[in-house]
Amino acid sequence: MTLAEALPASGAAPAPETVLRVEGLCVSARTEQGLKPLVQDLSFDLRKGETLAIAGESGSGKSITSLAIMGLLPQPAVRVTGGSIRFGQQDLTALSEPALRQVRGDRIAMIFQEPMTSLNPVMTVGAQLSEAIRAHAPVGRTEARRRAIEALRAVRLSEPERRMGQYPHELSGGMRQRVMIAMALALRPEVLIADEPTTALDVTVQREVLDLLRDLQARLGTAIILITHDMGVVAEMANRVIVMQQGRQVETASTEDIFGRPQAAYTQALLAAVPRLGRGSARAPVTGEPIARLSDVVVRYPLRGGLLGRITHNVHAVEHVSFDIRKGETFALVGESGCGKSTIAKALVGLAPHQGQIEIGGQAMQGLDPAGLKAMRRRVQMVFQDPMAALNPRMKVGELIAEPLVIHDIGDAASQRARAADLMARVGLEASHLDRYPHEFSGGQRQRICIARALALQPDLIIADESVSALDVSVQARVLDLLRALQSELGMSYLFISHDMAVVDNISDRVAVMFLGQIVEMGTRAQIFGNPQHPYTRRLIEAVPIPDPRLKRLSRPRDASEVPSPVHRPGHEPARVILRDIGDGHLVGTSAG
Amino acid sequence: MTDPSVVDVPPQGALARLLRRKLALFGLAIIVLVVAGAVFAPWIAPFDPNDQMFDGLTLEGAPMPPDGKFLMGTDLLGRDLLSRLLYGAQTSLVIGVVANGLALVIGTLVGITAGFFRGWIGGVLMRFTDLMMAFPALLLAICLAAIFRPSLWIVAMVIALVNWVQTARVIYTETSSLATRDFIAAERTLGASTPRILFRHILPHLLPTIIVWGTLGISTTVLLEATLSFLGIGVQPPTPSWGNIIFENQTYFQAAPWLVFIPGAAIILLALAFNLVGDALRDVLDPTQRGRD
Amino acid sequence: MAAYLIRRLIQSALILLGVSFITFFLLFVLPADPVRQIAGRSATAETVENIRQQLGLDKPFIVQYGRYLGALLQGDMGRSYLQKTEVADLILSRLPATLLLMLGAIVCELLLGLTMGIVAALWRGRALDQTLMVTSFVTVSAPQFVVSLLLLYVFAVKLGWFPIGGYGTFAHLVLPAVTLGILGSGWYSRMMRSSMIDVLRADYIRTARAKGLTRARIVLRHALPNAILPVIAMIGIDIGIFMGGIVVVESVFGWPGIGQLAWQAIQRVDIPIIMGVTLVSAFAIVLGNLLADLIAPLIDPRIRLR
Amino acid sequence: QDYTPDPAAKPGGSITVTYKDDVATLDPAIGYDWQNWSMIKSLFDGLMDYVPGTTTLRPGLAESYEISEDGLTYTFRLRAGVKFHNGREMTAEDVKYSLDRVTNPETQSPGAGFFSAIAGFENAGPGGLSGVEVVDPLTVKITLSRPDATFLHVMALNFASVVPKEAVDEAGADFGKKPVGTGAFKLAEWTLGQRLVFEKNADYWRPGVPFLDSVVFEVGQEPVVALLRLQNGEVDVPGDGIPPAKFTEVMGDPAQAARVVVGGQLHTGYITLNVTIPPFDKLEVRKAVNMAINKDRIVQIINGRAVPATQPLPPSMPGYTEGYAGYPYDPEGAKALLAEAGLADGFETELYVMNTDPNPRIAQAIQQDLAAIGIKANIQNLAQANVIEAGGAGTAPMIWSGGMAWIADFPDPSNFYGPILGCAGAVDGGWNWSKFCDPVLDAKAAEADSMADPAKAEERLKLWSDVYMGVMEQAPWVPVFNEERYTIKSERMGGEDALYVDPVSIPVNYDYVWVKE
Ligand SMILES: Nc1ncnc2c1ncn2[C@@H]1O[C@H](COP(=O)(O)OP(=O)(O)OP(=O)(O)O)[C@@H](O)[C@H]1O
Ligand SMILES: Nc1ncnc2c1ncn2[C@@H]1O[C@H](COP(=O)(O)OP(=O)(O)OP(=O)(O)O)[C@@H](O)[C@H]1O
Ligand SMILES: [Mg+2]
Ligand SMILES: [Mg+2]
Repeated sequence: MTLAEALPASGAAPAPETVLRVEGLCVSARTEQGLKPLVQDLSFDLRKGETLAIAGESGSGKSITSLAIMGLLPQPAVRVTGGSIRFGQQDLTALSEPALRQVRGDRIAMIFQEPMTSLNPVMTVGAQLSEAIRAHAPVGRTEARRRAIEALRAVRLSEPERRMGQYPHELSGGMRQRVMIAMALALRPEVLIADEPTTALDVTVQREVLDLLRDLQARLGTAIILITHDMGVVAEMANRVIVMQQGRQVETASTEDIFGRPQAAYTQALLAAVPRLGRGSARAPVTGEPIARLSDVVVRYPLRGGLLGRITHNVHAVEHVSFDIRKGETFALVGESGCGKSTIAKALVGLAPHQGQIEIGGQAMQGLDPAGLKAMRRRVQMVFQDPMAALNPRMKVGELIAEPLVIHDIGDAASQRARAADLMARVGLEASHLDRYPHEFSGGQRQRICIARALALQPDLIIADESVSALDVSVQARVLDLLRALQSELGMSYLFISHDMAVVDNISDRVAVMFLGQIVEMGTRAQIFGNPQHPYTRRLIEAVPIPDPRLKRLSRPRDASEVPSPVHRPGHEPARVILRDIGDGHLVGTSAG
Repeated sequence: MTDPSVVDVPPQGALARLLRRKLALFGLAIIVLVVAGAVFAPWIAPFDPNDQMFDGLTLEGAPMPPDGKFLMGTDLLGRDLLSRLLYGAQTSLVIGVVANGLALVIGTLVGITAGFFRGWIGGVLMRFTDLMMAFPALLLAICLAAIFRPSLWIVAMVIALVNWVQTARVIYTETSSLATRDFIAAERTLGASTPRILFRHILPHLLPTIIVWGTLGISTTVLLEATLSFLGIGVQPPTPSWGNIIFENQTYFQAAPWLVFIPGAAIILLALAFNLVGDALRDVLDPTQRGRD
Repeated sequence: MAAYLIRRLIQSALILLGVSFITFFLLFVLPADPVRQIAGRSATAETVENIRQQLGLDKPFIVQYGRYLGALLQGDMGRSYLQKTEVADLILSRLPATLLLMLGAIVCELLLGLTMGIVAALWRGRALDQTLMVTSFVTVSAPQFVVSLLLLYVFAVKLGWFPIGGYGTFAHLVLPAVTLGILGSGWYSRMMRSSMIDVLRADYIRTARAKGLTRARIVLRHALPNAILPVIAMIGIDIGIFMGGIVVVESVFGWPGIGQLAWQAIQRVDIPIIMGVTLVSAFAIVLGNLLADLIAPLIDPRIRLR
Repeated sequence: QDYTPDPAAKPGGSITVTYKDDVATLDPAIGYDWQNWSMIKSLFDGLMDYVPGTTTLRPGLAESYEISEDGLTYTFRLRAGVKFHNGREMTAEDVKYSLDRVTNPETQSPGAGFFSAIAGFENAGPGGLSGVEVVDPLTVKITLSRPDATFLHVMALNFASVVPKEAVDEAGADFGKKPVGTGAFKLAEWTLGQRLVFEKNADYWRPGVPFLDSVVFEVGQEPVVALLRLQNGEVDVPGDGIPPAKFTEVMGDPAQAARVVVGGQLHTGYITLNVTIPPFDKLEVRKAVNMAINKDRIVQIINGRAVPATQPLPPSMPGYTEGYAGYPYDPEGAKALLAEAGLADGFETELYVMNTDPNPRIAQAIQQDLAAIGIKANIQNLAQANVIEAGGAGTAPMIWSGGMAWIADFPDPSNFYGPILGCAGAVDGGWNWSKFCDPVLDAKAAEADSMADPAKAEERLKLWSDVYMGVMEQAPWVPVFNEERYTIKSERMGGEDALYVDPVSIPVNYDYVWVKE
């Protein structure tokens, strides 16, 4: 066990004051089969002003640990079954609910994984902030409001006064996460737990949030527990790291040691799986037939209003996009949230009304009758971002995989089931699990199920819309490997949509960078990553955290500006980006005057 | 590579899991009891339900309270209440289960279609639903029943035709949110036909709502039937139904409480039983609930 | 917003037009002749015909409907066949009572139903929850007449806390409103319970707990507004159910509302009154739905009026 | 005086009367239900009137009258100094105006037909009745086109009430809401759907009456609740009577039973057998049905609040045939009759009934009795309007009359014949639901009605008795029972019992009752 060696090492450091001490923590869940341990024998110290990262694959118990500290475990199903959590003089595990309430928010604050849903949708930002302040400090409304605005200013949110009156849905993901941070830090807690604070965010936004956290920590001296599976983030932020696997701590060391001299085999595997920029294996350029061709595709969503329901605005989701995907190629589409990537994917499978021309295998999609559309759908399949959401939770996995066969009336029930079993095996799952339901699988497994389903019809093109973004590194690596293997075996093409530049660098043949519905740069992987021309492309690449603690990056001036909006009045169009070939098919956009 | 978080639940039939729940079992028992009572009424009922017995009334013409001979007392015409309840179960089951079920089916169909097709079909269906909602149901029932000749099945149909509206509204709202879920989009990209999406994928998710409205609807439809028969369009006397036994005797709740509270309890119990079974069924049929609870 | 309102109002007007047409048609085909009742028992055939002509009931359906509509647009709802009074007067004199009762009933319904639903959700699966569930069934299944009389008997006759029926003061309102509230609370409590259970699982509730808020604040300030959204849509539906259900409560409590008027009119096929009451109640329902749709975005800013 | 009011009676006080249904109208030309009948009686007066608590005629606004030898001319001498509630003195012009008005088709009076004997009735219209003449301001002469023995009763009907033209013109169609008459009370307040208040007419022409300062009518009250309020001392007379559900309770409590007044009323509950619908076209069948009904049992079901009936006329009606036992209850005999008619196996038919308690119960009892002789009668339990429709159209084979039953408009045997048993009512839409039409009986009835000479009263009653016996022979009806009135009053109500079961003023005669204090 690595624990024995790890503990003295951290203990030996000239310890400033320890604010939180976890000793032998065990958390278990009650199930039909009896108690199931979720976290076992976890011990660590948290010192003033330091950042402790907890890393590990999905389901390893990271969130449960943080919830245990906050006293927010989903009682009575899950509870602490052993150990102690010492915070100052108190043992948090023994505190009553009212006593815990005094601690929560005031002395230990938490930021949750999902900024989109962690704020109450029906309360203004201001109300939620002031409320947190007034819950612990005996101040009046105006004073609370003043402090709230101050907190918003501290997290560098533009126009804090106006934000106070806005509702969460009026803010972007990054802004919401800043509100969460402001809320957590408004009362200057001693400990801040950040559970995957940036996983759901764009790289550029992630960068801003991380910088912000670091600045605030430097200013306030808060101790941070940072939970993440992104080793890049760990490298950049943490002083010390705990690596967890299956509810146990497998290694604890300083960040330098973990990255430089990983001891446990698991840690080594984890680090190996981390996608890194510039590490992608070079592949011969693919020169096959185009399997899909988009020419001048435009997708606009009308926003209606007024008495007669006339169109008052258009969302210019995709503007004049042209590219083609060749047979056997992996074509990547990158860009920030909302830039229109998914919309392109939807247009390709006929889910979004579009103008311009989309051809699949030489056949235009527009004007197809339902039968033709159905036939075309056999050739293009899509793997969605969130595998849990994309699988009907009430169907067995076997049925889900056989679904396309049933729909297209291929084979009888027995052969469909056999094919499903075959596909399960192909994506590396046990055929015996055909009768399970989606929720009985892990995220990575679910994504494999989606892939198996997409493979069932042997399509020419698979669209992977953020298919690996939600997965943790090790699983992500496995899924990417699987995709690569299937491609070389079956010769299919991928449209790979992602905002993670490192992943794209690892898998793609060609890359298109999108911004506000338009392609601003397009070229081979080498061209884009080796010689990025467009400033937006550069910004994307620079924002990627590098999983190497030695490469601490300098804080850059941050811009808190908002992303320009794709919404325009009818008749107004965004300035069109003209793509110029700067050699070897490397297209770079310049805005037309 | 098995994920540790995968809980191994021994696969079991839905029925077996249903039977493990005590409350569901209790509900099931009541339903079975009522159905058996209705079906075997001719054999179990101690008296002819329509026999206005001479000794069923006091000399002043008051009904007899429960005693050794009339286990649940007699009604205002000197008929045995127990026998009437047993026979009345036939009517009330038809109304509560068939009519209410039919209303549920219509409401679900309308709601699901309107919620799924946002275009003019949805618009027209929902405007029609709004119209029906604004329309006094009782009046519609009266007119429909006056146009047709009242019979149990006509009444059941009439009740179905006026009662689907609320269900349609609720199902509509839920369907429209379900329709935007990813797995529905996924299903479309697979080329699934619309009926397949509607019935294979969306419908199962509506089950909890359908169960809630369905079970709450049992007692309201049984009582509605009584109102209708009072207006001359329900089942005609002397055919008993639980609703009209209450309705006929409701002013006597002090003078002859058994005539009101016994059938009232029967209706509540039946609705409750269906609810218990429905709730359990919902949990059992919802695979995401497996291993939790 | 204004455009939305105008569009909705036009829609509502069309719905009312539809309701009036269908009602008129149904009454037209209904096998009961109002003229015979007006004419009385000793009337001769000529008298009957004479009255029929005077009332225009001998005209084809579409002419009759057109006339009715034309008069209606000028604010004339006609004169009751049997009560010989302007329908508008009859309705106007009774409408305030019904609206008051409706308001009181909905307040009671919401107070009772929502409280029961919230409590059941918070104590989910415990005995309290189960008791409340059974209670909700009892209230949904209870015959109105019996509940009304029972409450009247206990609280007005025996205990003397409230007047035995009548109209005028707040004390008169309490019992009928509470009765309707109890009868309608079952639906709300069930809706609220399931909605609340969903909301309590939401991430933002966890956030609220992490802030160290008290349980009461979490439930009332954070969970309730979110959970109440589906319930608000229900209020629109409820007004419809309510309009159908006031007859009994009004007559037991001697409440001079339009329910009684409607009931008598239906029994006697007094067509102008039936038409008038139908239109008024349809109007109330349409308005209720509109209000529900207007309130929802006040609570949930994400809902845009389109 | 023809009537001496209770010597103990004291003026003053107010009583509260409750009703379930709204008061329809107080226009005497239109009001025709038992609820507004007595109210109109207190607001208006006609030329004739009844001695309180009895069916004996007495002069009303007419001080005296003369009948010509041939019985065709009635000359009424009006009381002088009678004032309408608006203060104007009543004159002969008003009498003529009122009669013209009620017979004018535009008025849509349901009672117009009662005046058909007046000359010029056929041409009645805006021009008025030619048979009514104003002789001088206090004398009216009415000429009949045929002798009518019931004419004085007709003049006592509400329909013949005297109304002031100017008030009618002013109120227009709303006269029923703003009544102005000469009656003992005047309308002080009418809150639609809630209450009406009658206030004492201080200028009433009958000295000494009314006693009460005011009468408050509260409407929209469930009978059960009204009784609870009575028990609580808030109500003096529940207008809808004692609800069946409370009857045993009330009668079982001596204190309450003591306040119940029982009396007969001019009412018969009967089943009509449609003689045009087979097999009721067969006399044997109709007789069989008559013999099949167990009337005692039905009376028991309504808690004994009636007496079994033997013939169309109620016992308190002049012309009632004493000693006639009617058809006996004899199921065996009934079966035999059915067999005779070739229907040994019985048949299936329908029984229409109005849907308010206790009528559906009575119908079920009838149904059971019919089943005993092999007749399967399906019950059609409908709203009043629908039953009346089916009855008028002649599509209903059997109708139980309860709830819509005949309560006599005036205490004369003729009142039970014309529209409900005569040929005139047997047309489509008529109220003769049996569609029974016997020209011979009709002729006899006409003859009886023309015997206007008071001296021939006995003979006339005999003739009527014969007519009804003739009806019974043909058995188009099954007379089932004659309902009795049970009026419960509060402790403080005074006045002799007859006032509480007044045959023409239901539930009480407001003009003569008083309150103890
Ligand atoms: N309410 C619960 N009841 C039972 N088991 C639970 C519950 N919540 C979580 N678990 C289990 O606890 C384990 C640890 O979960 P946890 O959320 O801590 O993982 P994690 O490390 O945060 O993963 P991720 O990176 O996906 O967030 C998982 O196996 C999960 O299935
Ligand atoms: N149905 C729709 N109606 C109106 N606007 C829409 C609709 N769908 C998408 N949009 C808008 O179109 C734009 C592009 O959306 P899209 O989903 O393609 O972005 P994306 O690049 O996939 O973002 P993400 O990385 O967040 O998935 C966004 O501004 C979005 O709000
Ligand atoms: Mg987690
Ligand atoms: Mg997307």
